[in-house]
Amino acid sequence: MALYTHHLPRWKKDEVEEIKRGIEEHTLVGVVDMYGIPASQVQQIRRNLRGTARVKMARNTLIEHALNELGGSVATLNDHAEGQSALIFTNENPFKLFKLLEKTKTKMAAKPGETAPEDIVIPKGPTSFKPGPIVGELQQVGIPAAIEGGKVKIRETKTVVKKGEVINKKVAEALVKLGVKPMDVGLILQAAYYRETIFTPDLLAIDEEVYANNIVLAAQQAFNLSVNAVIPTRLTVAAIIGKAVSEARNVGVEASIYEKDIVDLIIGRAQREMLAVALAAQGRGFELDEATLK
Amino acid sequence: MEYIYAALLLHNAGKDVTEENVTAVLNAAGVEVQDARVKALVAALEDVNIEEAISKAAVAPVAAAPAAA
Amino acid sequence: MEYIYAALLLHNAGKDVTEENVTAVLNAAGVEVQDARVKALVAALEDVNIEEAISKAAVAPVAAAPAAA
Amino acid sequence: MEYIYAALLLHNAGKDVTEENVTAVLNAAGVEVQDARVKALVAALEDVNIEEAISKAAVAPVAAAPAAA
Amino acid sequence: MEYIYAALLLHNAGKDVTEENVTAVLNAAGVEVQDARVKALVAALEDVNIEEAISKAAVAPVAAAPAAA
Amino acid sequence: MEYIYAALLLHNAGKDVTEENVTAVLNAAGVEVQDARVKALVAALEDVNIEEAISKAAVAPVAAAPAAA
Amino acid sequence: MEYIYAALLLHNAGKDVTEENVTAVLNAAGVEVQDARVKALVAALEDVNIEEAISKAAVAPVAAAPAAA
Repeated sequence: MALYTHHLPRWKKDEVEEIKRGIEEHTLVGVVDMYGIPASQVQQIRRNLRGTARVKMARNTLIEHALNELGGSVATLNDHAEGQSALIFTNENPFKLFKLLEKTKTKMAAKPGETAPEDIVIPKGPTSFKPGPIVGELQQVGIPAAIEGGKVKIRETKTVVKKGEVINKKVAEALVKLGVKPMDVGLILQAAYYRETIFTPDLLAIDEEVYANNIVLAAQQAFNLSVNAVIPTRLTVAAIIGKAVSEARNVGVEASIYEKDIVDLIIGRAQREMLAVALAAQGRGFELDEATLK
Repeated sequence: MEYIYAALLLHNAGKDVTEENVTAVLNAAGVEVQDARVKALVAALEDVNIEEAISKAAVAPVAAAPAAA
Repeated sequence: MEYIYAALLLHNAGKDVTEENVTAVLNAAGVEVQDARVKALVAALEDVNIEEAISKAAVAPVAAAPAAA
Repeated sequence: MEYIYAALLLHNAGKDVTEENVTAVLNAAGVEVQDARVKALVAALEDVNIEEAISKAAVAPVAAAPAAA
Repeated sequence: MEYIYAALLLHNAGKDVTEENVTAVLNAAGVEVQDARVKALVAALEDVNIEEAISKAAVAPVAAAPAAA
Repeated sequence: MEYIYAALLLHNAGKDVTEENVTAVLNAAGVEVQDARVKALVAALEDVNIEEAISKAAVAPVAAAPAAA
Repeated sequence: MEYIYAALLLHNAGKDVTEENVTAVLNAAGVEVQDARVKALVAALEDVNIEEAISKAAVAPVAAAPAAA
């Protein structure tokens, strides 16, 4: 397999070896997209991941070399290494890593032409600006700025850009001035190789709540099936008995079967019927006696 | 309430709720019958759909309402 | 329900709910009495506090509260 | 409730709820059978659609369960 | 539900809910008894307080909301 | 409840709920299979519309049930 | 839901919900297992209290929308 590296210069060979070691020494290797992340942010992310995951930046060609040299299923990661990729090594499972990377995302100022990831809202209230051309600049992009008490103030809360809309140059500049950082920036996991399987983001973005809800649903279904199909288990036999008893009581009351256990229920029913008819009769001029009124 | 029970008994037995029938039932139960009340009851029930009133009651009330008066 | 109405009528009238009394009331209503059901009813009521059973059920039926009259 | 359980057992098993069948079931359960109760049971069920009555939830008791015998 | 009613019948009659007794009751009802179901029922009831299950049933009537599948 | 879950799993996977299949699933889960329970399960489900039985809410015991098997 | 049923089956049988066990159960049920889904299930359930979820179901079987699993 050395086939790929024999013609590489020394430093490149070292890089490839380092990548291979990283892959071999960890249970998981992922491909992340670094596009558009400033160096300072990368440092921050590295710090946040320290002890859990290591980011290895390298040229795509070298990554490709390393993966191909290792061969086997890990080489298929190549299909996911596009653009400005880096590798990430960790011993966590891919779901944990995905979540971790979501958490390390930070906010950044928007560049002109970027798409708003959510509604960009400017809250009303005072700003730190002194009166000047800033008022006009803000007003120009639809932000209701005004001068009040020697300060620039936003008169009312305003949504400047809706989610999914492109942020134009003027708006981007205004947002920078206001210190608004609407962009989520972080490592985006494009694929992870873990235990012989490639995981893509659609598989990794799991919602525990959905699983928990499905567990509840499955348990309900099992409970229902057990009771409705009368398959007694320790967990459900009490409910099945309850159902049988309720049904027996219903039949007993409906059919007026005078048995000790339910005669009080039948009395109750008769009493309610009497009251219903009594009230109807009262509405037609029949005076009820005191006992009934009670 | 005796008067109402008498009427319900007759109704349930498929008999007409007439003054005569109500009086007979009440007498059999040893009740001292007041003719005026029997008249009032029979007149009142003439316009009442007993079946419907009963079926409303059969759908048992859910929450416990206070039965003060 | 005729039998239970008869029993409650008697109870309300302050009479004992005996087989004889129940039969008499039902007869007066023109009901063809089945002795077995009367027996069963009276037996079932033996240990039951009718007053209590009534008050438990005394949750006002759907309609409305009666205006004092 | 033994009598009612016996009736429902028979009904569920697709058998007729006759005095004879009910008595046989009760006997097998070691119950000392009272003929009058069996008769009352069978008579009461004669005009009732058991399937319908089962699901009718006519009971809906108000508060805590009564601990009748 | 035949098997359950058989168990309830026995319980109400003050008898033990054993495989033998359940089978006897079901046989008397003309049910072709499946031993496996009797065994499963008796096993499931081992740790259950039937009396409690019955009294709980008094509180919660049968009909209920459907759960989506 | 293992047996119920095995049945649900097979049903969902579009397989028949046979004794053989249920046993295979339970075995794979490391359950010591009781033939009688498997038989009882399969017999009970024979005439049941599982889809319907799953979604029709059964009344749960009032208090939180202990999750014994 | 097969994956969920498999997990609950294992849980109820007192076994660990591992990739290996889930796969074995699903295989036995004739399900064509997708490794990634099994891994996702196991990872997701790591943070889910199955016991608690089950007891929730036992208390209130309410309508719930099924989501893909």
